[in-house]
Amino acid sequence: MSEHITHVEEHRDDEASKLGMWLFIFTELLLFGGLILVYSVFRMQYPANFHEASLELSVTIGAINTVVLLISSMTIAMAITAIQKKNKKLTLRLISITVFMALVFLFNKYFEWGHKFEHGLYPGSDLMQLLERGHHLYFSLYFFMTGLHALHIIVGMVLLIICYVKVNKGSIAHDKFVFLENGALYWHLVDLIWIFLFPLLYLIS
Amino acid sequence: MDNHGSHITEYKVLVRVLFVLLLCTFLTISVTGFNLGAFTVTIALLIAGFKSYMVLSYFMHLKYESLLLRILVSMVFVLFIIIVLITFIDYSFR
Amino acid sequence: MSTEYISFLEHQGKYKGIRSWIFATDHKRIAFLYMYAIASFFLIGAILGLLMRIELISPGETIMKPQTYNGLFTVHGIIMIFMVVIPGLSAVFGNFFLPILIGAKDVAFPKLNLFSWWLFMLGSILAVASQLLKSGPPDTGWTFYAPYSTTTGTNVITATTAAFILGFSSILTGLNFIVTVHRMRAPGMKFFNMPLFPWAIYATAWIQLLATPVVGITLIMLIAERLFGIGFFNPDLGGDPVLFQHLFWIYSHPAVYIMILPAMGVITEIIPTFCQKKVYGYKAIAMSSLAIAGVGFLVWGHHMYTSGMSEQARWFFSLLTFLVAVPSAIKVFNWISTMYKGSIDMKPPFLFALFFIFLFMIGGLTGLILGSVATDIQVHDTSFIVAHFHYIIFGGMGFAFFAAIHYWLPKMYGKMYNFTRANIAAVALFIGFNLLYFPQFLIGIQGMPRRYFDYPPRFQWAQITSTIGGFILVSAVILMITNLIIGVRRGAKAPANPWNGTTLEWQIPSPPSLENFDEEPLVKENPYDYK
Amino acid sequence: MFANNSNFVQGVDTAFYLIFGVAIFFLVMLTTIMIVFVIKYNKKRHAHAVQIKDSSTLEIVWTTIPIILVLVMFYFGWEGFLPMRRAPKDAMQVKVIAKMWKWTFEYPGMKQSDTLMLPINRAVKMNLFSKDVIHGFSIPSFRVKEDVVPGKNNYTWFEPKIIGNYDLFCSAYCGLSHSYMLALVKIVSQEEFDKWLAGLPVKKAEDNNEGFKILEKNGCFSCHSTDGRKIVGPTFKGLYGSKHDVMTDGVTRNITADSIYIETSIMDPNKDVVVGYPSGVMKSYKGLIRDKDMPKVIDYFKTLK
Ligand code: HEA
Ligand code: HEA
Ligand code: HEC
Ligand code: CUA
Ligand SMILES: [Cu+2]
Repeated sequence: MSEHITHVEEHRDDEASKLGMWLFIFTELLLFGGLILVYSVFRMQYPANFHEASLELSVTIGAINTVVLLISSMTIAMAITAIQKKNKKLTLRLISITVFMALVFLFNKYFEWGHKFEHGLYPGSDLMQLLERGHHLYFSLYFFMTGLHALHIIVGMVLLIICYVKVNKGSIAHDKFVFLENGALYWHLVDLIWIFLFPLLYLIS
Repeated sequence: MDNHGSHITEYKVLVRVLFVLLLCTFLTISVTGFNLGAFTVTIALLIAGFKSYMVLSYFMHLKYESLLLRILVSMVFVLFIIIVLITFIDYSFR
Repeated sequence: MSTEYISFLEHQGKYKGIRSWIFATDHKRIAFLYMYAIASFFLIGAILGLLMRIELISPGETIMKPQTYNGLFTVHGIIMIFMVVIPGLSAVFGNFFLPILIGAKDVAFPKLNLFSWWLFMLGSILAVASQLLKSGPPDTGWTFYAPYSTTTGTNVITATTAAFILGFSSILTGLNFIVTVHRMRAPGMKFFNMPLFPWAIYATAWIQLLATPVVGITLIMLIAERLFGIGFFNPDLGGDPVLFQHLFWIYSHPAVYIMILPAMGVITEIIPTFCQKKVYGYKAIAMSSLAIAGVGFLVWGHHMYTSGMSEQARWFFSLLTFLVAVPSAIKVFNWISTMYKGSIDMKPPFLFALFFIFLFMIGGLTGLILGSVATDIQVHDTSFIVAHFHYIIFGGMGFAFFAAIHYWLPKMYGKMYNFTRANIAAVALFIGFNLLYFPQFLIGIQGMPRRYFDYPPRFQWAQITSTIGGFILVSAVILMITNLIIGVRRGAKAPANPWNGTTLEWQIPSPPSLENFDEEPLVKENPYDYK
Repeated sequence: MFANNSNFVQGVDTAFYLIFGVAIFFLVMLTTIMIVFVIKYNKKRHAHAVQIKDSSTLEIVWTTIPIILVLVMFYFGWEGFLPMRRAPKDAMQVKVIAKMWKWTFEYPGMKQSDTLMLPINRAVKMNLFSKDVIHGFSIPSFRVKEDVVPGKNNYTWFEPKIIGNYDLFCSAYCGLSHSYMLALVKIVSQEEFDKWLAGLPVKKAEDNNEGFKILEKNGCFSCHSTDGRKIVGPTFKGLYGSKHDVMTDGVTRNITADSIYIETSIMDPNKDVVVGYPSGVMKSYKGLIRDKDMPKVIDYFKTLK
């Protein structure tokens, strides 16, 4: 009788998995959407403060991270092309580059945050309480948004590492690569969000 | 709809898209360098919108997906924009 | 692959005993898991509600202290909203019947389905724990309004984390159902050949998917506010408490349609069956579900008319609130027209459906009072609101749940229950219900505020009536449940199609086999094809 | 149904009557139809259902009529509301100060009262301020209600029309004693009002003690008195240096209220819970009262003999 159960579970529908992933991406977009809504309300109320506070951030680091993410997005998209073309070795290499890029991103973020922490600027710190209202909100938003984003980077990285293992094992191959596709979709989502966070947080004039 | 006939995006297309995206990033940074008043945000967001369009269509293969999915994705963005606009009916007239 | 028929209840899988349930990926077993869990939470929530009623029987302290009362209505609200009515119909009957009604073997992602249930349990346990942990039950109201929720010393973090996890579970259920509807329909079944319950579940799933993340992030912000003082909602730090209300209702208004749409779907299944008649206005009903889901996203501000929103916003929200009532009206008209020239069989499910329509009309029509700004100013935050939503949630979704269980129990368990007792319970429920909540409308207009531990003596007559109604209601619920349990234990065997229905679930044996359909189901042009 | 207690009653009640009218009409009509159908087309009398075709005309009719009706209802609801946002320029200004769980009304000339005394037939604008959380300013008889949101200057106004006493409720949930946050509204003649206002003492000058200001800002005095009264928490009077029983992790012990104990009581109030008081009611003020302010607070406690 147990073949019944396995039958139900083995039902494979790549389009369904992909649709599922897209729906999940929708929820992620709206999750960040809520934050961006909060951001826009406060930015409207404290435009000058937001501008001043944003000067504290280094546009260079932000720009480097943007470039890093864009490149990683391309490499993971290429990984799919590679797997479709049955080029396993290239696929593996492209995934590793992507993961490496993610690490670079996190590394940068670590320094950026660390720098702020050194100056006593972190959520809940005494310095934060002393700031002007708009500055306080700006930095709260900054930590909250980039923190949540970094969390997504980490999740995406884990997903990609799983992809790597699966490709290596051969359970992702040219005729069954929907898992990789979904991992890549997730990774693009992370990129997509950063595309908005970067101008919103770093480039305020 | 089935996967075997699915579209393969060529490497060079992806490279070109990346190039456009990098260009846009550079553009945003330089635009915000000038002070164009309220327009700066608008322009920065427009560029960001274009960038996300590129990522969605090419990197995320949306261009080659079913019409349904494309409609759904745009629906989500439209919904979000509407929600923001409605919230601002409150905040802009306070 | 026609094997001999074994019902999913008897089917032997990988595991034995309790593990064959809690690790089951079969949508029907998961539906049962949800049902038992939700029923228990409903019991807990109802007892809390009853305790409140006893407290309110006389002014001043009757059986508890104010702090206890404040904790009670908060936890009552959280349990009832997040753990009972939001998952309620879609996780129980949606899980069980959505795949069957569209001719599928299971939902699209069976393991994810099980995972959602586990998340649901985790969230629920946290929610119950928040009641018991050291600092005392949360006392913010189920709306968690800042800044009170950011400053009170009670277990708010536990409760909001619970709500967050429950929300995540709800998202995954919605995701699963959307994919199921898109990808798993039986060959030949187009969107407009689906029965209307799947339509309702489909519309609901979209709300679950798109609205819930917003409350998720809001609750995280609230937690961060308490832990780090990020200041988004704290006016001392430049934040804005009204912004919290916006974010909260951006989710929670659509959420009320998560509760009612599946209920409407159930009623739309029951009425044609017991009238032996094609449903009137199939397309109108299907489309009005989508319309309610869509427009429902744009009206959240009607909960905030007194919060000091801009005039323009109040204007806009009031207008849209009125418009969103129209699709509901269309549904009511269609249901009643379906009865016209039918051949009506007054079985318990149909009786419940009739009560549903009546109570839903009262709840919905009083919603119009709330939608209009002038009158809402008068009744906002009074027991009028309490009456409105109990009518529409308990009278609507609750009665639809009862209707659904009486309708589908023969299919789910393969057993019949006693009709006379079920009818008596239904009538007693109806009487108790109206006694309990109708007086709240009257004192609400006169200004009796809600969330009041104590009240001026001039409102006491209504409170006493309510409490009496509450006790009638409890007795009726107990009678109803006992009857159902007796039916399941000792009832007669149910035939495959006890009500002579036409939708797909009635074409397979009761209870269904593991894979629902042993041969490809026969899909009809119109699912309600009575001769 | 209602007496004309304020200038808004008519507009609001018109909307009430209209919407209730429509609602009752539909409720009665649809319920009757339903019952008639159930009886007339019962299986016993009507053994075979007649399948009828959908009619688009009917669908359009019963979509259009409700749309028109809801627009009419919307219009009346809006017309009843709009005047509430149009406070006359010459209205008397009263500042309403809400804090957990007490209303204070400040009249021109820094005069404060716990009762909202107002002259008849004169427009008053209520400027709503909250010191802590959201409260709700609600006088049902006058059809006015507006939330008192901290950090946001909400207002409402009205013109009382009938002399008498009315209830003022706090309508927005605000914690423990939400249901006790009531005030009396007294509408009197202009002469009586003038006399009363003249006799109202001017608000006493703010206590200049630094510690007092900190506690005032944090709203401690809504639960703690300085005159020996027991409100929600124990009084501050004579607290410093006193000995009393507290529960620590379920164990009763006798302590002396020194500066360390007081600091713990403020930063971690549920650690030592005074016997006879509920735990979990007072929240921690960690991060709200800064460490460097603590000595000032303690100094202030020392003054409360
Ligand atoms: C299942 C849940 C549910 C549903 C379906 C609804 C449906 C509606 N609700 Fe309700 N509502 C709640 C649950 C629900 N509500 C809850 C829980 C709260 C309180 C939250 C809190 O503060 O704790 C609330 C509060 C609430 C408020 C805020 C009140 C306040 O706090 O001041 C408002 C204001 O507009 C409102 C309006 C409406 C309207 C217009 C509808 C409409 O969708 C109703 C449509 C139905 C009909 C109109 C009836 C059927 C039609 C006919 C019989 C035909 C005739 C009709 C016409 C001519 C139009 N609701
Ligand atoms: C689905 C939603 C739901 C349901 C069903 C109920 C059910 C009940 N509710 Fe309420 N209620 C809410 C949702 C709900 N409630 C919400 C959201 C609030 C607002 C909270 C807030 O302000 O934050 C509220 C607030 C609220 C208040 C207002 C508190 C205040 O503002 O001061 C009151 C007061 O009487 C009340 C009473 C009751 C009672 C007596 C019942 C029930 O007791 C009805 C009777 C039913 C029974 C007694 C069933 C008994 C069941 C069994 C014996 C076995 C069950 C087992 C199985 C099903 C298997 N509820
Ligand atoms: C919501 C009501 C509330 C507020 C506001 C509140 N307290 Fe309390 N407080 C209590 C209660 C109840 C107790 C007794 C239970 C306990 O010890 O936790 C208490 C106990 C105390 C004690 C110990 C008293 C004793 O007799 O040992 C101190 C000191 C104290 N509070 C200081 C403060 C200060 C300072 C503030 C403001 C910054 C404040 N409280 C605000 C309710 C409150
Ligand atoms: Cu103040 Cu409720
Ligand atoms: Cu609503």
